[in-house]
Amino acid sequence: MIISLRTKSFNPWNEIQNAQTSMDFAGAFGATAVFVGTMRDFNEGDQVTEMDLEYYPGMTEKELQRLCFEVTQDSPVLEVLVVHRVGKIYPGDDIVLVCVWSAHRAAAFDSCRSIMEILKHRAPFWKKERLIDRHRWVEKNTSG
Amino acid sequence: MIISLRTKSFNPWNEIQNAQTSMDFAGAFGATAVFVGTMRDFNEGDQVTEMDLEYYPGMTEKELQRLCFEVTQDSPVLEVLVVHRVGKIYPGDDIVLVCVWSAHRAAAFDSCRSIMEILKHRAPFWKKERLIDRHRWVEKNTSG
Amino acid sequence: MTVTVKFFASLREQTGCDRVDITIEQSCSVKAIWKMSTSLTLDPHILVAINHAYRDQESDVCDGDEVAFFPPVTGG
Amino acid sequence: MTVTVKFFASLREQTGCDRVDITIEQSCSVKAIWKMSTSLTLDPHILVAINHAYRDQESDVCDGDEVAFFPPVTGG
Repeated sequence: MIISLRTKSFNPWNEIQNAQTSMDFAGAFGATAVFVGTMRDFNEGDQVTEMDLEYYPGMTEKELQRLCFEVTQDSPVLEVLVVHRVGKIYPGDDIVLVCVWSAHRAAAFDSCRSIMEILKHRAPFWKKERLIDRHRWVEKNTSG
Repeated sequence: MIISLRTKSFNPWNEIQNAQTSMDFAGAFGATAVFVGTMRDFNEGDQVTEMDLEYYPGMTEKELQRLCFEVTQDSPVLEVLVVHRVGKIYPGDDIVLVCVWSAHRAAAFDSCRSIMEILKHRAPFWKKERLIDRHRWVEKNTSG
Repeated sequence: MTVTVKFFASLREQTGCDRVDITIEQSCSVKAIWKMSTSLTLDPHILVAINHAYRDQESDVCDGDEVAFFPPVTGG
Repeated sequence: MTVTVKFFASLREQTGCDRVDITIEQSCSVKAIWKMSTSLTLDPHILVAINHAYRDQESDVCDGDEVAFFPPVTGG
């Protein structure tokens, strides 16, 4: 399980390749399922110019570990990679990467999606959007 | 819709980045869902050293177009990328890439998985495995 | 009237033929085309495409058609 | 006995406080800790963590605990 918080922009596709290079199960995985969440420049009808992603140092990392463990403990998953941005984020920046490797596709698809859903509901992150004329806290995640 | 067959090995993560660079909807997509199928060195209990992926030139490309259209026509999907290998393939080589971009995650997840399922059941591809001591045609895809 | 018949994968190996052009007197069924092309039995699981689109074994074949026979697909 | 109280996101802005250490006489409830830390009302949607793990508003707080209050999360 590789869990990582980033204060600077990251390239999810390079992260996946780096993780894969250091894995010792080449030939064993037949399926890789990935989700990347990217900041849009519009939300709820308003133009968003910038976002501040607050987190709870100490708890957020632990909670990500916990939820990845929870999702994958009874599943034939070979490896999980989660990268999440914090701090100032701009439209087009990637916010979250979830990548799951397994022998067959069902476990990879299921776990990748479950991790995203649980992450959205449980991981301690809070988004504050900067609009043209004001700030606002995002109050609720869109449903998945 | 970007559909591509390849006779040589490809890097799925670079394919995604290249596709993304040429897209004109930066800031509009919040979700990217990806599946990569990779050749394993074991199948049904036997070591596999090589695979030959046969296809039906003319029909396979059309069928991929058709099924991607079918899956995404009523869905708020922004773009779809499908890359599929044909010919001689070796363990660790990527066989298929499906990448779907949309504003929100549900459409991306759903379409990515549906394209993979339908592709497995409908796209004219046939796998012949080389084992240590013989060849065999793969007769049935694993369920997804 | 000429029809092009193609076999793929294990069917190509079993029939020993990847492509054959056959001449028919008039439109006929996929099953008739099969019988003219090979002495093997037409298993109901065998898939059929006419001019690059899936059809069933009951379909009709016309002049100039390309008829393909293949086993269940295993891509992805 | 000392307890560290933290507020995050909109709660941090509303309370005007991100962290406060408070002294308690004996173990008490999360609700009591809230009342000692702020004059705001404890909305039932507010989430609670004790020592970095989710707890509910009925939980007990002990000496040395870190109690965090925050709104529903919106990551990912």
